[in-house]
Amino acid sequence: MLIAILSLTLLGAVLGLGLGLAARRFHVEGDPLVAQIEALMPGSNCGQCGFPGCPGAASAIAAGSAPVTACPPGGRALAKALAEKLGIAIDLGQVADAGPRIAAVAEEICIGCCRCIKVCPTDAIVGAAKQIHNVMREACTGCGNCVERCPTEAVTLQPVPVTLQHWVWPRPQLAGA
Amino acid sequence: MGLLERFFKPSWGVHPDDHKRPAADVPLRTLPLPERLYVPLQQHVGGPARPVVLAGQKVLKGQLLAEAQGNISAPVHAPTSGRVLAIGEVTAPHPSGLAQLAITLASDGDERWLEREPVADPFALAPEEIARLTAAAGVVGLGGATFPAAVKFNLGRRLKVSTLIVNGGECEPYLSSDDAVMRVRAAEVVDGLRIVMHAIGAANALVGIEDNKPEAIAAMRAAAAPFGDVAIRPVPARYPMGSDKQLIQVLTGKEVPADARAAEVGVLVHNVSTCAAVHRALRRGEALVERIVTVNGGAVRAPGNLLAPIGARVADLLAFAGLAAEPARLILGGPMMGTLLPHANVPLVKGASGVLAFDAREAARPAAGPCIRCGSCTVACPMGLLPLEMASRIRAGDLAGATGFGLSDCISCGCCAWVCPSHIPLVQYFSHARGELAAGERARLRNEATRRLVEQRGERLARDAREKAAAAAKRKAERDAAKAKAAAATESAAASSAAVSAKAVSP
Amino acid sequence: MSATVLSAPVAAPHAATSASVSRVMLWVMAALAPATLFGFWLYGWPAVHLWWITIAFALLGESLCLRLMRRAALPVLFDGSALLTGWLLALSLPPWAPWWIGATGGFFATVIAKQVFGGLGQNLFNPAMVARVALLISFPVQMTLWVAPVPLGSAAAPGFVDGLRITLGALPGALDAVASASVLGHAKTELSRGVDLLHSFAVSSAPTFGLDGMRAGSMGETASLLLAGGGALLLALRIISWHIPLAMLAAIALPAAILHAADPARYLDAGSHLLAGGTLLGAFFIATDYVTSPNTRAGQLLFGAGVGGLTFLIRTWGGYPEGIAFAVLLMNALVPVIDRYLRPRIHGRDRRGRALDIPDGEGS
Amino acid sequence: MTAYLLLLISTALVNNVVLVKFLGLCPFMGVSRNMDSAFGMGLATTFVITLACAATWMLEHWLLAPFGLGYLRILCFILVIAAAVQFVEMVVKHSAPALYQALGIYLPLITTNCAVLGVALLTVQEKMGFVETLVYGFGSALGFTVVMLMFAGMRERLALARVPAAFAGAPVSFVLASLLSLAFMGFAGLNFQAP
Repeated sequence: MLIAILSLTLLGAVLGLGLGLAARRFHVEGDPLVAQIEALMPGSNCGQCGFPGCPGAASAIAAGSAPVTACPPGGRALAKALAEKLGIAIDLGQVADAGPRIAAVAEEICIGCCRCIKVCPTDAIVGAAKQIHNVMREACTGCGNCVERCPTEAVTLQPVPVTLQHWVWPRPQLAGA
Repeated sequence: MGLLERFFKPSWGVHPDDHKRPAADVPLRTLPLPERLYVPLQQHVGGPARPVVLAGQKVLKGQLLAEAQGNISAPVHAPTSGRVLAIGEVTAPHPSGLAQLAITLASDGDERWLEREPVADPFALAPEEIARLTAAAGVVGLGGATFPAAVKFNLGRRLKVSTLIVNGGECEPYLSSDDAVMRVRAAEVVDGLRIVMHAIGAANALVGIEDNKPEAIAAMRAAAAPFGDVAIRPVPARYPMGSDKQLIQVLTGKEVPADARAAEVGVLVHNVSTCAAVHRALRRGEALVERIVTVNGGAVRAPGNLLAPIGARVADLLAFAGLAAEPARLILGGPMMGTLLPHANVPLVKGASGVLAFDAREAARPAAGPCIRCGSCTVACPMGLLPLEMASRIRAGDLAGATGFGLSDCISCGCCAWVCPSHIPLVQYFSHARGELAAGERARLRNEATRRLVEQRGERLARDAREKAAAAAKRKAERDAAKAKAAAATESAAASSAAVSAKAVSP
Repeated sequence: MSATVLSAPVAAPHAATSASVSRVMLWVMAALAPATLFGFWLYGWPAVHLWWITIAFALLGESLCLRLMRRAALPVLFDGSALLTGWLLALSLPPWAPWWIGATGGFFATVIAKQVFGGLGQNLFNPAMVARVALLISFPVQMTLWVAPVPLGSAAAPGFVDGLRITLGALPGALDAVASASVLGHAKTELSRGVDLLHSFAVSSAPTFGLDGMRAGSMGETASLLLAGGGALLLALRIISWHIPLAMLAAIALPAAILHAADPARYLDAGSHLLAGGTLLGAFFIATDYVTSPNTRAGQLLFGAGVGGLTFLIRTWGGYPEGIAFAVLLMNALVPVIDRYLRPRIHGRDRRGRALDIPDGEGS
Repeated sequence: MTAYLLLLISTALVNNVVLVKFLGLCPFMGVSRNMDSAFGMGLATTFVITLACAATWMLEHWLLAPFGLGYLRILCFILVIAAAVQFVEMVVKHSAPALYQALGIYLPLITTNCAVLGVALLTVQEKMGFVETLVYGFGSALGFTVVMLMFAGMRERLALARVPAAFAGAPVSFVLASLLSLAFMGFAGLNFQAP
């Protein structure tokens, strides 16, 4: 009995000591996953996901408490990238994605109230009080914050037109192959 | 690379029926000048040209219509004399059928040239000057790549290229426009290529011509005979012999490293038609406003080569050559790499070496079946890729996997899809994947830009808040100071009044 | 002027080869036909009946699966792949095997080994060999009962009706009358009984064999010359390349020759290994199956050598007299690994996929 | 030397842990989606099995058997194996974070991988010598790795196939595993001794 207790104790102690030393030798700092996910996010901190900005959403996605499809501006492409990063399978069909969209100001309705300018996370709307506002297409992320704030519904999200430079060959649709 | 490579000798390429004759043997004809010409602003790789004419303006043949914009760009010139009707969108010669900006010209039928300034002795000019004149004439690669020729001259000179390779391969079936150029304008080609040699500082030139063009070889040999540094080299007819990398390997044995330019291994490739265009740009002072184009295909009644102005509609060319049947498929370029045209009302561009109108029999394609992994595509691929593996991954949506199999090295030559017994549209899979990857890259760049904008906004808001706080603090300080002053004043006033009252009282 | 707008853009190339999958299958069948006809002649009507029953059930399995998946059955059936699978399986069966062997095998081959994986081009194992191995393990007795040659027209040959009855199992005893041993089976049995090869092949009842193929064996494997001729036809038509057959035959013959020279009493000679069993059928028609073999030349050499080596291993030291089917399946399983590590060199890159160096002295 | 080589072949192929003895099926199905992680898993398991075999042999012969503590065998073995797995986990997390992420839960689960304990117990049962034990353990692990690699390769290809909906996912993988097992039956009865 005593020998059994002694040997088990000894075994435990030796293995424990070895592992303790190894843990010190092979120590790994922090979780790099959150940073990697954050790098994939749009970074506009628009808040449509319900988290306080992209870093918050990134940590929630890394922890598994938010789905990879949480980010509406990121759309299907982001969901796919995140799923690949996390090694999970998702059904991309459920992600609503009507293609990229950007905001456009209807000049005849805009009253120049400047409210949209204040909520734009990328300063993509230019204009001054009592002046018609305009959207810089390159900077707009299509987050939709301005659409909600516009008192006259002058701002709408419009699909980005396809040009020769952006046109992509469709994937062959084949019955047999 | 020794025994192993020799044992597994490359057997790339395919041998499609070339269908070049009888079109190649028909004498060159000239397209009657169409009433309207549509000159697209982008007919080259790089930035689109910027218009320098206004609607309604009269122009002469060869006059600058739009100037080059940016480092890699090329100008376009008026293909005939007449009046600018409009600067607007026309259907691009592109499978998508999307529109592109073009200058519409109404010809006056006079064909009056702008004052031309020929160079008597181009070899007396500095290489930089040749490049400048070539660029000003709007010369781009006429083999189909449409890369601005002068940019390549400068690159070749900078990288000290020793050998100029002149591409007379024309391995695409049906096409014979380069063949026609070599037969009809052999002297111009040879003179042009010698000017290019001077411009890039090359010591010798090799002209690779597929051995199925004996007339062109003979004409070129005769034209090149006086020049010891120009060698005419017949190469076996095998598609894609006219591809830069393959032609370089066959002629010089050099292999261009992936992601590198040919100039980095000491060679530069120019097409025979490009050389002829360089000759005209310098010796005659003529801008690139016309080209020789093959009109061929089963639906064409009189196939052959036409000298046609840039901007003529494909419909004009087909109407001149005559249609034997309703075309079932219209192609700009060759059947292996050419682009499908949405309809015939698209303009002829500088890079268009052929217009093919296929009849129903030629256009018929068996339905695609499943891949049986026969490996024909891997044997045919001139780049040593595994098309079947790439396509199966792209079909499953695994673009990264396809990239891992060398998607970026694919030259879209079409050998794999041609040879596939299951008729799988492999090239379309690859084009699709590349488009998606490019779109992803654009999205990534956009993401980064957004991030920067957000940071800038954050900084701006912080600065605003700081400034506001500073201003508020300042105002507060001022107010306090004023208040203190006032308080002090009242106090002193009170004190004085007290004093006064005290005084008043005291006595 | 026509202004037809196409609904969906089609990418280049706008030309294609005249080759097609069904044409490839037809040529393979044409190459198989002489050896098959010889088998029919050699083993009589039971062999014919087993042949068509196997093919019929292979086609039945295929069409049933396609029906269940609601895919159009006819174009797939006409590509000839299921027919070829059934055909190859039938050729690898004992010629007088009962009908349900062929039926189960044909069905198993197309359903379990092929359609479950997604049909043509997606199966990972050679369907015919999967079926053969499954049959061998499930019905070892029926799968190792060989008959001595009873050529059509000879006295011992059963007629059309008797042949059908034999195949349907209604003539018990008919088989015993002509039962014989295959060369490999005889060698293995005698060796396990402690009789060495020098003695076991010296007795008069031992199976004899030469190039004429007049011996006991599977339906289509004995006609060595006709099989080699068929293989040569496929090689000439460039339907198959020489890499797999050559590597496989060499990998069987070389160790056999070496070991036979060292100890002729224990090891069969190279000639027997090459001619006996399914070596030639396997080398030209089974191992060369496009779907289940590597897609690079180097990989094909390795694959062929693997099939040959494993065949020799199983034949010589294993528990089964014949190892082609097992060897093919084992190497099929390795194909994805081979394909991954033996890739062709990309133009402008080295074997590991890195861009070639820009040579010194050229350019800047 | 020849005997050890034959033992290696026998344990790796003829008596393959996964396909013949049906041990270690959990990682076999779980981490065989791609070849890299399958190979990593194979290496990790190889390391653990070989180490565990050596350690358990010493434990058995120097501690358990001399003191008659046979009843503590499983307990002690698991303790050793768990420690070895913990160690491997640390090393993998430190040196190959991507592999660590790919292996996920299956890495700590090597502890309960029946192949590891099974092989260790078998070596005791067969009363093998130390070197024999090592070869046996290494051979088993080698067989495990080879089969993992084969299976992962085939599953990678399967992921690109149009598998019928009824079989997509796990079912077709099990069919595949059974066919692979069928192929491995070819090694049955492999005997290099003179008959």
